[in-house]
Amino acid sequence: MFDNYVFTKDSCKNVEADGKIIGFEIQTLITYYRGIPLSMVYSVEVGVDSIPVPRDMIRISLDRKEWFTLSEAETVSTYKWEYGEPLYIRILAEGGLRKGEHDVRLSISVWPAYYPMPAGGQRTRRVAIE
Amino acid sequence: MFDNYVFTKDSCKNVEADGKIIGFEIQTLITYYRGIPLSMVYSVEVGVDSIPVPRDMIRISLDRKEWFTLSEAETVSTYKWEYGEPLYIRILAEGGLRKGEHDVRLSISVWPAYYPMPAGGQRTRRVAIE
Amino acid sequence: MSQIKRAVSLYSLQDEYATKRLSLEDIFKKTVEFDIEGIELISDQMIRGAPYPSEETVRMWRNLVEKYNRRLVCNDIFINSTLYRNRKLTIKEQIEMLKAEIINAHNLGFSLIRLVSNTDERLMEPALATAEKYNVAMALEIHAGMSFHSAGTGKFLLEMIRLNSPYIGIVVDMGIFCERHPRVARNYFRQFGLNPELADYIDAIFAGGSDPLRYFGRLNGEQAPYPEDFRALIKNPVDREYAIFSEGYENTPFEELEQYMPYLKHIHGKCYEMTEEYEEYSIPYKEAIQYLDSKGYDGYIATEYEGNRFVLLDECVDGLENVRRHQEMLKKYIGR
Amino acid sequence: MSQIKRAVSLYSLQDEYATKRLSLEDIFKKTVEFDIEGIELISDQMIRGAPYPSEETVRMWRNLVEKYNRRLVCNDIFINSTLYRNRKLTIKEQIEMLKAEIINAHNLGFSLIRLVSNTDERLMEPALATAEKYNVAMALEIHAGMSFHSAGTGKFLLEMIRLNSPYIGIVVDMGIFCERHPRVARNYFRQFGLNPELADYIDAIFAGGSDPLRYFGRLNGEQAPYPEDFRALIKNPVDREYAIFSEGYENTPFEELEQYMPYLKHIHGKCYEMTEEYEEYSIPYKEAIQYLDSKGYDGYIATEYEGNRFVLLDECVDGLENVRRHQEMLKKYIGR
Ligand SMILES: [Mn+2]
Ligand SMILES: [Mn+2]
Repeated sequence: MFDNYVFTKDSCKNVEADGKIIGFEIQTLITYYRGIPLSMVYSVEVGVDSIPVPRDMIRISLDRKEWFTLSEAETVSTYKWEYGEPLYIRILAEGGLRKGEHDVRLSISVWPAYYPMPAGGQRTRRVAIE
Repeated sequence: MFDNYVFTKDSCKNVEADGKIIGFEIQTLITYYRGIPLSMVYSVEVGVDSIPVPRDMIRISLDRKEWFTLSEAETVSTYKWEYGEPLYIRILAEGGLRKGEHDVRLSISVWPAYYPMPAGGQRTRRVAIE
Repeated sequence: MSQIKRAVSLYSLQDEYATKRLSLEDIFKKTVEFDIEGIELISDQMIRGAPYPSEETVRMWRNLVEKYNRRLVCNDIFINSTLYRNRKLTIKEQIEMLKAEIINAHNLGFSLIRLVSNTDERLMEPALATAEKYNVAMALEIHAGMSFHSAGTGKFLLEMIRLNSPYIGIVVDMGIFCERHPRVARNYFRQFGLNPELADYIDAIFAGGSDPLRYFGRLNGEQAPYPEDFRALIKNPVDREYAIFSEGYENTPFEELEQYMPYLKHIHGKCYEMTEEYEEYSIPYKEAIQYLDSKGYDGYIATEYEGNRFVLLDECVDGLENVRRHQEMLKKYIGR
Repeated sequence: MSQIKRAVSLYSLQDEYATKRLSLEDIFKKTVEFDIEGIELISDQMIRGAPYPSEETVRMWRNLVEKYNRRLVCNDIFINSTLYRNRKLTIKEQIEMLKAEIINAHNLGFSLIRLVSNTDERLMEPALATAEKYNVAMALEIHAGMSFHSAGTGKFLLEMIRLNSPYIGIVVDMGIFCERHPRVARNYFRQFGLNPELADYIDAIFAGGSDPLRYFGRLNGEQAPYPEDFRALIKNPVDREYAIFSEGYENTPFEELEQYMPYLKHIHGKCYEMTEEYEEYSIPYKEAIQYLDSKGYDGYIATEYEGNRFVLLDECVDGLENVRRHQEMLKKYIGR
């Protein structure tokens, strides 16, 4: 039901730091209709060309300054992911995505208090890396 | 350094509920010099007559009303264990401690921010159950 | 003449807001353009940092309310009891959160908060003094799927009656009065492979004057098994999901509302799809308003457009048009 | 004549308090009996619910201060950055905690807080406006083991000099001026099997005018290896612990303090053992006070009895007697 908010168009890009590509990044809106503390994010899964990315390569951030592992995020109850604002998702992998086309899949869910199951969505986008 | 505060004298007793003994309980003061959120308790270990009690049989409470498993307590950042006030430790084991004498060991530690290691203490008491 | 007043829940325009097609100020302008007096808010949706917004954010909100001269009807709040995945928050922790929501609602200018369905009834008594102090009433949402007969709501209603305070009541969501299953939902699930025979089966339940919860004997929250012929129609996970979601529309007789009229603080004017004839496809608003008028209801009905979640992938949600049509319909039946 | 004033940190009487031999009011009575004007507090120790005590608790505290007419000198605070074991709190989270501590200190009546050693210097600039608003200065404790030369303290000192605000300074703990290793500590570790030759080795380091950090070349926080002959004396975990703790006593030349005198807000009058001659066994108070007087220090020295942690199992801690003797000693050297 929230698939439309998953994986912001044109947001997938390699990330450079100190002249080296350290991974790639995608953005998404929340799969829910209000903002919630980051600790309530239930799952973030990324796949590239049908290969799932290991969980510990994923980092998430609300401001691109402070990054959390998914394990750390489980107690990040003081940062709110606002409705309509991006969550930045980085996959730390030296070299990032190779030049060319890729099918990048993002699947994400949050678990609000009164839901019987997590509220999520997923989306695969064909991404061109130059 | 805080051994004097571990395992309050005469606090070890079997616990009854609905006419049945559901386990036993001991009390301790904090092994530190100030109160801290319960989530900063680093370890609680209990042994009876040289046998260690499995972690998931242990519950802790500040008021004997709300009880937490040690795993739950890791995020209980809103309840403060006050300096000089007891932590109640329950070991859920049907039947509790048998009549007679036991050597009950309690070892507990907390991890304050600026300490290089947890601050703890331990104490074994000879306990008589009637 | 009807005493009912019109409002809009900004939830209805959430997609316009999230995708930045409308700013909060744009939304206020639209309420003026559409002649909607009352505002309902989800503070977690459009107030940054809620329930602890900065003073600047609160000022921004109050300035908009004043500038566009709107009435603040209700703020919808939630208790994040699933804050940590290793445990559910304790009642004590939840009480503190509710108090913070009451104070925030007061600061934003509200005197009513909507508690989401399944809010624990044990929060009520401990929060009552704060509600009184800040003059903010608390009202549980009676939502289809978790309506009068469900276990959680039932416990809340008993506690509400026991405490008997003007600060505790209910908000009724019109989704409990569905005569038809929303066809936008059916259409949405079709794209993922919904079995049309299953959808027909559910449509037939409504056509027979019932709803899935009642028909399957699950009204009290019990997981009664599906009838054999229905189960046979569940071919894939989408069918299963559709069946589960179909229990989120109820065909409640209006009369069930009667005993709760003294506690009724506010109404969600749920709409899934406003037709070109300016009627809600599923909910008989004309009859509902007649019933409410006959009981002397003089509160608000706030348009709550929820069809947004059934918009097909990459199609544009038109919350504005649905709100406009829903308000026109309300005007027609209310008389102004 | 000396301008120095006398205070007591209630930390000194923590064991009496924890074991309920003395209530908070009893402690205030003792400060009157011992003629101690100033009070230092660890709010996390004796103020229930700190840094969010109830209004009633705050009132109780302020009533005691008024009733016994004491001066509030300093509140010792901590940032619980290890709140969750799966991560360290972010600077942003720590800033919010520090602001709460500033406000609580203000509400309790303090205008100075002591920041525990290793408090992150990045908290200072963002908290400064709050410190100014509530008129509460923040001062890092310069504690033996984490003194002027250590990495964390060094970064703080640079930030303090850069920000150059009357609201940022230091609290010096007299434990940095140890001429001898506390014998109560040695005695305490003996019961667990401390190797006396190891303790002799450390005593000899002090006798030579140095201290373990300096002698082992670890003053800057580097983990320089122990000398061969010292390592040979470490026979068991207790020896190892004793060696580690021995780095928590420093023999700092008084002159190192000089450049920081403008930032010196307060002094912890550390004592491990007050002898029957009313002297601190390890720290040369006479010379220290002469030095402070020569630099014109006119703040407080607050008795901070820490021998409590070296009391043998089931022996009674006598914080009261140590405080009494320490105050008598201060009177002697201060002159009143
Ligand atoms: Mn609703
Ligand atoms: Mn100190």
